[in-house]
Amino acid sequence: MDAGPTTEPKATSSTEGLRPVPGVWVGNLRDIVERLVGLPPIKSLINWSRLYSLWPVHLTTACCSAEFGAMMGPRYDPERFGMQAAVGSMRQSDLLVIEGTVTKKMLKRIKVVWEQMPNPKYAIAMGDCACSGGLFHDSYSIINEVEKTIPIDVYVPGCPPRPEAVLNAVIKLREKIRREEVYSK
Amino acid sequence: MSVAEAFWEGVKHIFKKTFTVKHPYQQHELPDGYRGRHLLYLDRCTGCGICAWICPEKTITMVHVTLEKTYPQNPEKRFPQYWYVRCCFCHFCTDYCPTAALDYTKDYDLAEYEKDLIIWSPERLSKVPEAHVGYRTKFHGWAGVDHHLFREGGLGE
Amino acid sequence: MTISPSVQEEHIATAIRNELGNAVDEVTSQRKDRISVVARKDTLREVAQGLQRLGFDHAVSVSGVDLLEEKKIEVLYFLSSYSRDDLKHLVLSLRVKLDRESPSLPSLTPVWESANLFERETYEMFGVNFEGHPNLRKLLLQDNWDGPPPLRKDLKIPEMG
Amino acid sequence: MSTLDLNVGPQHPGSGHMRIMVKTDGDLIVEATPDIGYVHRGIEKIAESRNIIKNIPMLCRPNIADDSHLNWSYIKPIEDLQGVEVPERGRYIGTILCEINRIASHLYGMAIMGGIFSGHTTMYMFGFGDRELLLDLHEMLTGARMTFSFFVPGGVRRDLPKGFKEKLLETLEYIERHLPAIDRIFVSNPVFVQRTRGVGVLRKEDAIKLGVVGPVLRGSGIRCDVRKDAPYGAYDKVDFEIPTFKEGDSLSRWLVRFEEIKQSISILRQAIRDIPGGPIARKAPIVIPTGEAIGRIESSRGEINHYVVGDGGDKPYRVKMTTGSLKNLAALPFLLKGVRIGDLPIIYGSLDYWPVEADR
Repeated sequence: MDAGPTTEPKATSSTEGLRPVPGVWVGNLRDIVERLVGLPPIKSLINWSRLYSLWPVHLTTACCSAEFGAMMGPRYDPERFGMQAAVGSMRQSDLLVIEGTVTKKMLKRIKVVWEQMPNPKYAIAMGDCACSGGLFHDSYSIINEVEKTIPIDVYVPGCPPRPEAVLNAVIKLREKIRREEVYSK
Repeated sequence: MSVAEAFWEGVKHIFKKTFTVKHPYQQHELPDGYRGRHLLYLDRCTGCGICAWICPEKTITMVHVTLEKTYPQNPEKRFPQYWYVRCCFCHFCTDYCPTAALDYTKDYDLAEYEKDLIIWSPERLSKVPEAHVGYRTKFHGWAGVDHHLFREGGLGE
Repeated sequence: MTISPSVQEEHIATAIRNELGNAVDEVTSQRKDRISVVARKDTLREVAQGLQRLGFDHAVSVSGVDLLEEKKIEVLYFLSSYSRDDLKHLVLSLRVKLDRESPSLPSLTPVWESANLFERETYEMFGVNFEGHPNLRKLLLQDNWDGPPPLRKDLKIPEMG
Repeated sequence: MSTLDLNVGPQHPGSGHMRIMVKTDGDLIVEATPDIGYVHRGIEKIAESRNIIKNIPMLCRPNIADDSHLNWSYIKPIEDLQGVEVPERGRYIGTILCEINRIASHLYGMAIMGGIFSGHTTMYMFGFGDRELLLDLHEMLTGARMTFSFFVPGGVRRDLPKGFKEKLLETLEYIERHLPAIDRIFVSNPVFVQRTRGVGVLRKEDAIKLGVVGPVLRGSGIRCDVRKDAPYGAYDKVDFEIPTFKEGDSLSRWLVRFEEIKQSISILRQAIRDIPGGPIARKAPIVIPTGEAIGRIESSRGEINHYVVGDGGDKPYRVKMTTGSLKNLAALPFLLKGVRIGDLPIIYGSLDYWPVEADR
């Protein structure tokens, strides 16, 4: 049930817990761990390992999945970046690529998938429709702003975007991960 | 027996030339006339707004820019501004432009962290990318007279 | 290009008239490969069975048109044939006009199984009730849709030039 | 007898975003009910609010792997209503684009079925790798990989670029050379054949009754193809055959696609040889006259019809599109009845179902 360390309430004063008390370890173990992994070498090691394990969920919401499939294909081969071919289980994945239009009927399911993914998790909005509604922006059955439900890290415009454009978005996301704090998510 | 044949066929492919383009370091070569982002020639645009009219998704808004330079053909300095998260790259705007002020480029890398950064102002659109050939001018003629969408479309009459 | 109907279409139109007699109002052919049959609501099932006897064995599509000015909804069945080589090039439209307030007509799914999904779609998009349809449920819309049937002209979406 | 309800989708390891509600008794499927509409975008409604040119990109989006066929099928009834005749060269270029697209789409379908639904990753790589070369041809001709918006009322948007003929022939030669490799790895591979032969049999009578189209229809032994029955474009000038198979199982549906690729290569060779000179487009007004027309196009997933009603303005009064996937969906519950749950992915994949096309 626990989706990650951040969902638990933090100790009120984290610095107090770390104050050295002779002979006894007093304080919240979580705070100590948080402090320890925040140190630069460990932090960069963890971020580096996250960089090379961006596994996307296989959630196709619309037609951009064709180009996502082409990106997974032989010419572009994102496994060079540690991006494995899309996996069926969201419990094992870190990356949600919203591939196209999000309809009102699909939104509930996307939310379920997103909540089932363990932290840290990232989302890329692929294609015009996922970013802003695109060609169908005045339709009665689609969601124009998916970022109200799912926090989006990178927006990739295009209808559909070229596989290279998606790869560039992944590279942009990797830059973001490299810079971020371990427990920021 | 045919299992072995199939297996052998797979093994043969190990020794073939790699098909993968190592993307950030190598680029797949795009043909002329690839429909990437638009290029705006500020010295040709008259600000007529046909591009904004033909756009299927309200990507284009006509904005007044505050540039120091003056443009004789466009005294009001009214130029198109693109919001690329809406653009479907159909390039009807380019084909319908009566003065060939818009052109195709091979630039497709438009991803950003924030949605608002994907708004392309006329100044940003007018930057000529590397290895640009001027496809519209080259193949469809100067001032659009050569292009059937404008010449023979219902718009001219 | 309006290509005038050939002798063959006239021939088939005559065959339909002979087969169905008074059950159809009108059999015309305005364009090459297209035949239009206008039927009434009460004789629709009879007309459909007659057309099936003539060889039209599947429904290509079922569509509705909201005729706002006439206050009618027109339901069209597009029919064609797989089993008869001389009918393969044809698309026959069987059309019936219904009252716009409470449109209903006998379902033709018992005649053509292939009309099943299209009738469900027309039901949810135009609110047309198909009497005797085995499974008249929503097909495409979200579960909690509460507006008017979407393809009727009552539902307004922003106009664009 | 107790049954177990299973939910397959909308998020599932295969491809596509539709839900199949499956009732199983042990390993056997008692009943399967497809639940579609997860990508219903209401484009028929939006089409009524935009003019005919603006509708072009939107009405192609339901199937981006098959873009040119959807595009042509929407333009054809409008041209019929306007009374515009497309020049010969325009029709040839349209035919060339459609056939390249058909090969690409069939390779996509085969890659998805072989690669994802039956777990042979090699087929995924073969299909997508070869398809990239065809997408390069698309790029060269139209400027886009998949979404061309290439047909406009009156003709096509661009002429054949310089060097296109040579590149096309070169690519076709490569594809033709590579097809035997696909044949050796899959078609005659007993591992694949045993998973597909005799699975999901759709007999001829049932195919007619359910009104399926495209490769599914021809896999059941019915010789029916709009390209032959009601020729459009330049299809009446080229010589080709319609491959059919009598068995009606998943393998024969796969083989129809395989054989159609060979036919498309032959069509392309003839079309590029015979293409005449002249203009590529004619003058066409931007209004749609009063009247109605229905167009028929054979796409790679079956027959597509656009029914267009005009009222004299620049916007269509009504556009109804009927696509191959929705028609083939009717066969899915029928085929799934009584089979084992392990065969579900194979049968689903063999229909080459494209959910967006069915939901529109």
